[in-house]
This record gives sequence, C-alpha cells and structure tokens, in this order.
Amino acid sequence: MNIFADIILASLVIINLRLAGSSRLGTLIRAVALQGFFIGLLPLIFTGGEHWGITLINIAVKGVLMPIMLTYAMKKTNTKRELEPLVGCGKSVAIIFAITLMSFYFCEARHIEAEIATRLAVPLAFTTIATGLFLIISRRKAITQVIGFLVFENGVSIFGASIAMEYGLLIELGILLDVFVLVFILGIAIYDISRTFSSIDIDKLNHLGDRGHIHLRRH
Amino acid sequence: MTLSKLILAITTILFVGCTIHSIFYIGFKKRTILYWILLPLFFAAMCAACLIENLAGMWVAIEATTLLSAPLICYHYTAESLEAMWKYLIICSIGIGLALFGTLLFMNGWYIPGFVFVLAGYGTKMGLAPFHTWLPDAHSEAPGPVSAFLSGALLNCSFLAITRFRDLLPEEHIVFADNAILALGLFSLFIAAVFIVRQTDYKRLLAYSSIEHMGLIAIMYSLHADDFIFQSHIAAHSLTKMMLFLVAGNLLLAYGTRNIASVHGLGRTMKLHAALWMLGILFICGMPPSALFFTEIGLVCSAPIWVASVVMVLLFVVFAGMSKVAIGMIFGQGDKLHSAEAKPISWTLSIVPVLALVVHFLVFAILFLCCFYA
Amino acid sequence: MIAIAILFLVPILLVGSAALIHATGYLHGDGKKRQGWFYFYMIGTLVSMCAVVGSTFLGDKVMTMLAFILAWESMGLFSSGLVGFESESKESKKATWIYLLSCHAGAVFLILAGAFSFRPEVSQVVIFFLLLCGFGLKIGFPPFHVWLPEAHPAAPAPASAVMSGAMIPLGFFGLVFWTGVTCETKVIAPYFAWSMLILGSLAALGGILFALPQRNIKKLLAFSSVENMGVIALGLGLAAFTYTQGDLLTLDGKASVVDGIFTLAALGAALHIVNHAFLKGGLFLGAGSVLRMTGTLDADKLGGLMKKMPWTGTLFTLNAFGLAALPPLPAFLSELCIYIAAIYALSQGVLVIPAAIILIVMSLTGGIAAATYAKIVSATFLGEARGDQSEIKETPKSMIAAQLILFIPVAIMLIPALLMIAPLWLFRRFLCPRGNTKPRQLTWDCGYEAPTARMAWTGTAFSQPLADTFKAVLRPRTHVKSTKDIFPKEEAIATETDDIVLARGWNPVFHLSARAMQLFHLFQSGSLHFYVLVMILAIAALLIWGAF
Amino acid sequence: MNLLITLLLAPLLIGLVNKTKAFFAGRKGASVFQLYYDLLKLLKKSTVRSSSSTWVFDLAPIISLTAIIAASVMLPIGGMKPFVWFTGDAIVFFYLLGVARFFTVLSARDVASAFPDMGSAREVQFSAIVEAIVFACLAFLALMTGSSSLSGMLTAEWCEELAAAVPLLLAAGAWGIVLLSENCRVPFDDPETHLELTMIHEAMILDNSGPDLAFIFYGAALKLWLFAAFLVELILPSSVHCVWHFLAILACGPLIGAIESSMARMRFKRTPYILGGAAAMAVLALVMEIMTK
Repeated sequence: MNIFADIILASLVIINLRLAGSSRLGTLIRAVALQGFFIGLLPLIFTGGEHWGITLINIAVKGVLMPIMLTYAMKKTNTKRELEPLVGCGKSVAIIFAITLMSFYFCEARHIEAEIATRLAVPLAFTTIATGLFLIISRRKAITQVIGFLVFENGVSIFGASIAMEYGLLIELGILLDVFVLVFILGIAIYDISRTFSSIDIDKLNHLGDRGHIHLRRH
Repeated sequence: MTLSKLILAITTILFVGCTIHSIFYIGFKKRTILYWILLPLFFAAMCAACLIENLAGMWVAIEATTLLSAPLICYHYTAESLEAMWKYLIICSIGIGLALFGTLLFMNGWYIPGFVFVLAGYGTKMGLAPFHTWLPDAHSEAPGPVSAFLSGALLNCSFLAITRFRDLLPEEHIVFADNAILALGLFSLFIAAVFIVRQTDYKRLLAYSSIEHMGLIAIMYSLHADDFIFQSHIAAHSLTKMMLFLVAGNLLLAYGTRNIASVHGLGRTMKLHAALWMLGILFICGMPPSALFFTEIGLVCSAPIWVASVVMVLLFVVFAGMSKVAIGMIFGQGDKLHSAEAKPISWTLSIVPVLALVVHFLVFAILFLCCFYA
Repeated sequence: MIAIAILFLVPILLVGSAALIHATGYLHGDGKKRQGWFYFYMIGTLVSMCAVVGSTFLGDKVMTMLAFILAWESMGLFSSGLVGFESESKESKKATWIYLLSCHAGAVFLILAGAFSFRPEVSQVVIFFLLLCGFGLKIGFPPFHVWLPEAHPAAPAPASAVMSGAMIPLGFFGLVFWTGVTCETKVIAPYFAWSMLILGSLAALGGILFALPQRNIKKLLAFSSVENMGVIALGLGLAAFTYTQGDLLTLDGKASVVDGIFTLAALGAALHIVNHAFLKGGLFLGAGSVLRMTGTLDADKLGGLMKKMPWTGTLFTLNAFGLAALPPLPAFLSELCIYIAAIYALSQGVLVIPAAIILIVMSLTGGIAAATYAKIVSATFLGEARGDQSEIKETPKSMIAAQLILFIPVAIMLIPALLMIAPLWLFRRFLCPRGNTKPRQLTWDCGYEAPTARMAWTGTAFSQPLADTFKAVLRPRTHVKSTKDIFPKEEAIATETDDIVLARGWNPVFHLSARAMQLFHLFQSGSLHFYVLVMILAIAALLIWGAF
Repeated sequence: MNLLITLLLAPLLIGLVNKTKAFFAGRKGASVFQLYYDLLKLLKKSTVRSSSSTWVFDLAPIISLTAIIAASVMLPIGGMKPFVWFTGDAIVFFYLLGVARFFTVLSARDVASAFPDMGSAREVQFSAIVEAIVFACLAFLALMTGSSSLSGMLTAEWCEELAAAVPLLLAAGAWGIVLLSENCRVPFDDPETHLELTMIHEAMILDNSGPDLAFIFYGAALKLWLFAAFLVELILPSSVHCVWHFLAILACGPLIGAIESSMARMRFKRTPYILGGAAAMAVLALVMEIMTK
C-alpha cells in the first residue's frame, strides 16, 4: 500500500506549494479541500483499510463541509483575492520549498523515520504545519488565516495518521468536532468583522495593544 | 489534595461566584440567553479538562473551552471585543493545535520536542509569555464575570495539562522540562512587570497580573516548591483575581471607561468598591494578610538565590505599577476636567466580591494557623 | 532586650497617644467626615509598630522573622493610608506612592535577607548589606531618604509626628536586632561600624543642609529627621567600633576605656532616639496646629504667629531650641554622650579616626541645625505677620494638651534652666532703677516711620547666606524676574531647593527604566501576524535549547 | 578666683581694643574703662521694646548672658582649676555659647526689621562653619594632651623641638581666626561702622536698649575675654605664673586693635574663604597629630 501513500504524500507537497503560491481565495479553498480529502484517505492506507467510518466522516468534514463554509463566507464578504500579502506569492513558494527541503534533510539526517509508516510522512507533516503557520503570518485576509489554520491542522493530522496513533473513536470525533466548530465560529466572526470593520483585513484589527495610547471609548 | 482536585474545586467555587454575580451584572434578558447557555457549558468543559485522564481527551476538552468562551468574550459585541475574540481564537487554536502535535510526538516517544510543543501549546492557553498575547485583549474586553472566570479558572486548567505531561516525562528529561518551565515563568513575570508599569487600562492591568501569577506558579512548580504553598498560591490567586475582575467590571459599569487616568477619588464616591479595589490589589501583590504574602516568601525561601532575587525585583516592579494605579484611582478628587462621572450601581453587585474577600481571608487565616501550629 | 524594647515602646505609645489627642482638633471639614478611616489607619500603624517590637520576643528564629516582616509590612501599609489620607493633588498622590514603594522595598530586602540567612552559601556580609538597605529605607539614610521630604508634608500632622518620632527609629531597632540574629558580631562589626559612620555622616550633614533652605515647615522637619537619624547612627557606629577593638584590648589593658566608649556612645544613641521622638513629635504637632489655623505650611507666608498663638508658638520655639541640641534640653544630653564618647576616645588614643570624624561632623551639623531651627521659628512665629491674620486664634485645647504631653522631658530640663536665668531676671526687674517699665515703640529701623511686614526678611532670605556657602551641594534653583530698563520696575527673586538625590538620582533612574520597559511594548503591538511569529520563534528557541 | 577676675576684667579688654584703635587712628580715644561707664549708664535707663516683639525678645539678653557666664565658669586660666570641670566640659562650653547665639538671633528676628535680620543671617552663616573649626581644634587638643576636659586640654608645655609645635601653632592660628569671627571683629565685621548694612553683631541688637543692651554688651565683652583666654591657654605653658596669663589675655586687646586697624572689613562673600582656610589649618593640625601618634 505504500506506493499509494507515497503518491498521496507527494501530491500533498505540491498542494502546499500551490497554497503558498496562489492569491485567489477560490484556489486556496479548493486546494485545502483537496488536501483534506487526501488526508482523510491517509489513515485508511496506513492501517490497511480498517476505519472506513472515520475516513468517510473525515473526508466529509475536511474535504467538503469546511470548504463549503469558507466559500460561503468568501461570497458573503465579497472577497476574491488576497490583495497585498505581507510576503509575495513568488517568495512564499520559494520559502515553502526551502522549508520542505530542510525538513526532509533534517528527518533524513536524524533518522527519525524508523518506525513511521512511510519516510515521507514526518517531513511532510512538518512542512504542512509550517505552511499553515506561514499563511497565518504572511496573509492579511481573515479567510486566508482560517485556511492557514486548516492547513496547520491538516499537518497535525498527517503526523497523527503516519504514526498510526489510536485515540479511540470518540476522541477522534471530538477532535474533528472541535475543529469544525472552530471553523464555524471563525466563519461567523469573519462575517461580523466584515460588517463592523467594513473589511476583513486583519491589519484593521489593531485597536487593542499596549502602545501607551489611552482608551477613552465608552461601552 | 491532588492538583486536579484542587483546580476542580477552585473552578467550581469560581463558577458559583461568577454565576451569582452574573445574575446581577448580566441579568436575564432575551439577548443574554446565549450567555447563560455558554457559561455552564464553559464550566463543564473545564471540569472535563480536570477530570479526563486521557491526554488526547483532555485536549478535546481544553479546545472546547476555547470555543465555548470565545462568544462570551465577544459579549459586548463591539469592534474591540470582536477583535479580541478573533485574536483569542486564532492564537489559542494555534496553541492548542501545537499541543495536539506535541501530544502526538510525546506519545510516540519523542519526549523533548513533544514536551516543548505541549508547553508552548498549553502555555498559550495558560498565558505564559511569549505565548500570552491574546490574554490582555480577551480579559480586558470580556464582561467582568467572564474575565474573572477566564483568569481564575481557565488558566489553571491549562496549567494542569502541562503538569500532566511533565509528570509523564522519563527521569532524564525532567531537568530540561523544569528549566524550560522556569524560563517561561521568569519571562512571564518580566513581561507582566514591563506592561504593568505605566499601564493605562485597569482591566489590562489585571490581565497582566494574571500573567505574572501564572509565571509565579510556573516558577514554583519548576522549583518543586512545597505542595501546600504552591497550591495555596493557585487558590489564593484565583479567588483574589476573581474578586478584582468583578470589581473592575463594576467600576466599568459605573464610570464607563477603563482608562485609569479618568477614575479618581473612589474613596469618596464608591467607598465599598474603593476598599475592595485597594485590598484586592494589595492582596494580589502579596501584601499581608493575603495568602500570597506567605506563598511568595515560601518561593523565595526555596528558590535558588538568583531566582529569588530576580523574582523579588520583578515583583517589586509589579507592585510599583499596581500600587500607583490603586493610589491614583482611590485617593484624591483629581482633575475634574478629565475625570469621568460615576453612575450609581446596585449594591447587589458587591455581594460576590465581598464574599470572595471574606472567604479568602477566613480560609487562609485558618489554613495558615493550622499550618503554624502543626 | 526588654530595655531596648521599652526604649522603643515608650515613644510609640506616648507620641501615638499625643497624636491621637492632637488629631481630635486637627481633623476638620472633609477630614472630620472621614475621621473613622484616620483613626483606623493610625491605630493600625501604632499596633503594628508595637507588633514589630513584640515580634522579637517570639524566640523561634523563623517565627520571629516571619512575624517581624509581617508586622513591618503592615506598618508600612497602614501608614501609607495615613500619608494618603489628605491627598488631593497629583503631588500628594505621588508622595503616597513613593512612601508605599519605599516601605515595600524595605520589606523586600528583609524577605531576601531572611530567606538567605538560612543558606550557608550566602556570606554574612551580603545579608548585612541587604539588611542595611532594608532598614536604611525606613531610617532614611541617603540615598534612601527620598520618601521623607515627600511623605511628611503630604501626611496629616499627627501622622507625621508618629512616623517621624516613633516609626523611623524602629529602623535602628530592626537593624540591630536582625544583624544580631543573622550575623556573627565579630565578622560584621567592622562593616556595621563603617557603614554607620559613613551613612550617618551623610545623613546628618545632608539632612540638615537640605533642611536649611526649605520653606515648607514639615519638609524642613522631615529633612531634620534625616539629620537626627544620622546622629543616632554616628552614636551606634562609634559603639560598634568598640567591637572591632576586641583583640587589641586585652593586650593594652584598655578594656575599661573601650567599655566606657561603648556605654557612652550607645547610651547617647538610645537617649537621642527618645529625645528625638518627643521633640520632633512636638514640632510636627505644632506644625499641624499652624496648618490647621492658618491653612498654610509655607513659613515665608507666615510670621508673628506667637502673638496669635502664644501656646503653640512657645512650645514650638522651645522644642526647636531643644532639637537644635542646645543645652540644657534633653537632646543636648544625648548628643553630649556621643560627643564625650568621641572626645574620650580621642584623648585615650583609641578609635582616633572615627572619633575625629564624628566630632567634626556632629559639630558642623549642630551649627547648621541651630541656624535651621532659628530660621523656622523666627520665620513662623516671630516678627510681624506677612498676611492677614485677623481671623487666626489659638488652637483648641486638645491640640495644646497633646503637645504638652510631649513637652514633659523638655519641661523637666527647663526647670534648672529657669533657675539659672532667674538671678539676672530678678536683677533687671528689681535692682535696675527702671527695670520695671516697659514702654513699647515701633521698631527703630534706622528711624523709618512706616515699616511693613514685607520689609523684614523671610525665612528663605535668612537662610540664604549660609545656604549659599553650600550651594555646590544644595544646587538651588533660582528664578529671577528683573528689569534692565532705565527706570526700576517690579522685580522678584525666588529660590527653591529640591532634594537632589530624588531630582537627579532616583527620578532619572525611574524614568529611564520606564522608558526601557516601554521598548518591550513591541510584544503587544496589536499585530496578530507578529504575535504568531513570536510564538514560532519562541518554540524554535525552546527546541534548539532542548536539542542541546 | 579666675572666674572673678574674668567677670571683672572682661570689659577692660574691649576698652584696650578701642584704645589701640584710637591710637592707630591718631586720636586720643575714650578711656579704657569706658565700657564700665556705659554699662552703668545703661543699667539706669529703661528698656524700650519693639511693638513687634514677644517674650523671646524680652528674655533673650538674659538667657544669652546667663549662658556666657555659665560657660566662663568652666574655663581654666593659668593653671588654676576652673569652678566646674568634668569630662567633656569643652563641649558644654561651646554649646553654651551656641545658646547665647541662638537667642540673640531669635531676638534680632523678633523685631521684624531688615537690619537685624541681615545681621542675624550672617551671624548664623559664620557661626555654623566656625563650630566645625572649634571642634576640630578640640579633637586635636584631646588627642594631643590625652585629656577630655578643658582643664586638661589647655595645659600646654614647652616644646623641645619646633617640629612638634607645628600642629599646635596651626591650631592656634585657626583659633585666632575663630576668635575674630566669633566676636565679630574685622575682617569679618566692623563694629564701628555707621552703616547698619555692613554690621553683624551691632545690627542684630539695634533695637535693644537699657539694661538689656547692658547685658548684651557685657556678654560680648565676656565672650571676647573667653576666646582670648582660650587662645592664650592654648599656647602659653601652664608652668608660667598665672599673672602672666592674665596679662597675656589683656595683651590680646592691643593685638586685636592692631589687626583691626591694619586691615579693612572683607566683602561678606569672601569671608567664608578665610573660614575655610582656618578649617583647613585645624584639620591639618588634627591629621598631623593622628599621624604622629
């Protein structure tokens, strides 16, 4: 089965680069949906087809439900593109590529793949987590940040799947539910933010902080 | 008493206190339904976090606390509170995600990186610097009882999570773990001190004070301070901080501003609240007869010399910042031009703070007397 | 030990009760309405002061230390309430804050010293210096004296009386007691003696020099408290120096000499504590009476009060006379003991250098002190009124009664003095042919017919020549409004003397450190991107640390 | 015995000073006993008091004179034991003079006039510094003689070599300056001027009259005597017969007169420098003594 796993993991690398390189929100959502779909498949492949149920739920939530919600939020807030990312798309791709190479190199050098189902999985998990965090740091739109968070979460899932961790069904579902609710709340918040700030630029969210200014606003 | 039971008890007491206070502070209206649904759920999630032994299960519960408390923070539904909620959600979720990653690494036998991610992840939730950045925003924007609950209960629960992982570490890694906790604790203390000096917002001030105490708790834990002292510190901090946040909420209600410079002469306008505020701030700074006074002395006695010195200096800076605020708000009539008018507030709002103070005082008086005679 | 405790308890109780009696008259208006708080703070302060003394009898070392720190801290807290009791303005709030901070800083040093005293790896010298800082903050050794001239003018007068008369000397009590508990005499005696000598000299000279140009009565008295603490420290220091002579003695057979020096110096210091309590307490109460009746403490705006307030004026004058340590009043006796100890040491050729320093420092201090008290008495009570005083009358009886309580020791010593001046008085009264007649005339003033009160010198002007001699230290700020036109117009000059240690030492340090702290405000800049970046960097740092 | 002589002869010293000054000025001058006549005349007059003044003004001359007399009780002259002596009486001696000054200053301030104020301000300026010089001298004496009482300190002996006498001479020089300053003589003060602006002591007592003024004059004369006696006892060995001691004290009168006639009063701003010089001399004497011990 490892050949399938390797194919999936290799395509995940490409998805990561795609995520870093695109400024269209639609593309990003589609990429993250595809990523969710592949990651949903991973446990199935690694464990030899035991957990059909959880796989289906996973794919349904990560590959379908959440992308739909994000698309809905995107339409509601009328945003199509990530206009001025803090790090440009070309540079982003380069950075993610460098991170990918580095994590592969480190994992190879330190021989930590010994018990892992496939030697690609651990470096890929690192890369995906890094991509998610990178998106959160370098993108301005609230939706992109949510996408970044999803990518980050997916990275953790890759790792979880690759070490064949058995949480038990309940906890698996719990984790999934938490992530889902989180994205749901974030989606609502995006809508509220766009209404209150008339934009979903995260840079507009900088009223709070300690820069010696005085809060005189009344509630 | 084990730590989890203690934290469970504290959480319960705080829940009772905050609920009673909410009856007067929030009231039952149509728009407060969500508040009344989420508050017990939030409490339930915290109880779950204390009770579930399974590490991944605990993770689920703690993530649930984030989700359930986020709308509570956004209760006022202003631009600022929305911003606070957003930051809270993003930062804490990343933190919690890291904690999950850490848990996985940990379970797979990679203890050091696993512990680092767990520490960072739950440390985010606990408010250890430099992962604390959501905390001042969320605490200052949430309504009084919610801030009290967040600060007094939630932070402890996350701390509990860290201790569980620390206990599972094999012998050879414990030194590193303790050192890492100590470093984060000291840094939290430092960051709190830095932001408390010249603070302009009294709720943020309390938030930073929470960071300070989380730092202290981390330091005590990492130095294997006496259990009694360590647990007393947690309990006393939670009680006092609840009282302070409730009083701060009342002041916000009366003055309509969180700006320290606009509040003057509490001693003449709101006598009871002035006394509560003064006592609360003195207590949280570890002045006698607060239990924190004894626990901080306990810390100094058990810590290495340089840690003790650094902690005392930073605590002094914190005291300098907080006492300046207390004096500025309580004494004098001040400059009429810039000060806000106080609206009268219901006496019922002072029930819980007074009770908290009395309980704190009584419980610890008895505890310490017993301890000394034993 | 009991004797020492009584030595400190007597001032606490007597000054405390006098202050409570005085407060019944002193509090009025808004203060009267809130008098419950005042008495709460006051009694709390007094009780914790007694507790400080009492805690040393607990026996067990740990318990004693804990109880002492507890009492010490609560003493600071209660008295901070007193200092803040009348605060209206930003300045007085700042004074309260500075006071609270200095109290707490003292406790911090004590906690550290107490905790470290159980660690064998910490040297006793370190512990001693921690103790010195902790108690020096209360005593008011430079550079830790800064709270005194801030807090005393802000506090109500009865509170100042208690704080200055009874609370500050407790620092010596604590210092001696704690040093005794935590350190070995042999090891620490030279450090103790030299630090007392140096700090005492600084406090005595610096205190009185800065007292001299002050125009606020209570500020002047506060600085003079620093001076008196310096004198006590000099006495203690000389007594401590005798311990450094231990070995030499047995060889020389000068044991009795050193014993004598020790006894005299320690006795002088102890007596001075009591005397200072009574005299300074009385002076602060008198200043309070002046404030209560005239509404100001600015000596340059007062004058001629003796005619309106004869009791207050007389008591204040005699107390000031006493505190200038002039014979035959009690404070002179205590200083005399220290002087004799020093001069005896010199004549016997032991401890020559400290004794010579003490002699010179104390004499210079005494000379300036006399000038200072002459200034404040004459500017406030003598001469002509510098404003409308038609409304002013003598204070309520309770306030005078309170001052009379503190006047007892002075009164006892005044009896021989009165007997001594009696012959000359009788001579003038009965033997001079016209000694009985008392015609009154306008002040001669070189024949000028219409003198006004503004022609007399103010207190500041009076002290100016002497202050000018020491202007290198005092660094007064002078505001001149002069005209360079051909025809004279209105001109004015005013000088102010700030506490240079606060103005040029602590304030810049505090401001700079606050500025430095603001650099870290970057951490809470409000940018979510930055927050997440910091998190990742921190994790990376932790991982790297863990990897090694 | 010596107390009686002191009390009787003190005004004569002032008379001698004035006579010498008159001689230098080419005048005949008043009799050397003029101060005695003045005192008698003043005692017969009535005292006029300023309407601004209080009991302080009334009692100050009495207190001052009492204090100075009390001090003179302790001074040994010519090897004769004083009336009262004890360890540390030197300190009481100078502090009693301080009492006299304190009340003189207060009474000057009590009349609310600029001239006495001016005088008293300068008085405290000089005396505060002088105090330190005096005590440095005392420290030196105590160290040198090994005695802590005036009667022991003021028993000089013939020195066998000049080097040993250097500290003593330094102290004596400092003391000479102290004498001039404390008794308000030129170059610190000019008692004879007719400009109140330039006087110290005389300006302070502008408003005193009658017996009060007599007390003050007598007290001033006594103080001059005491300082002169101190100077004489400092350098004249006690083995010399006591009559010579008294003659030496009286000889200080012409000496002071000669100094006063040969120089003018200094600017007030400059006088602290002279005092600083005196302080340096006293401290130097003390340090030299410490080094040799």
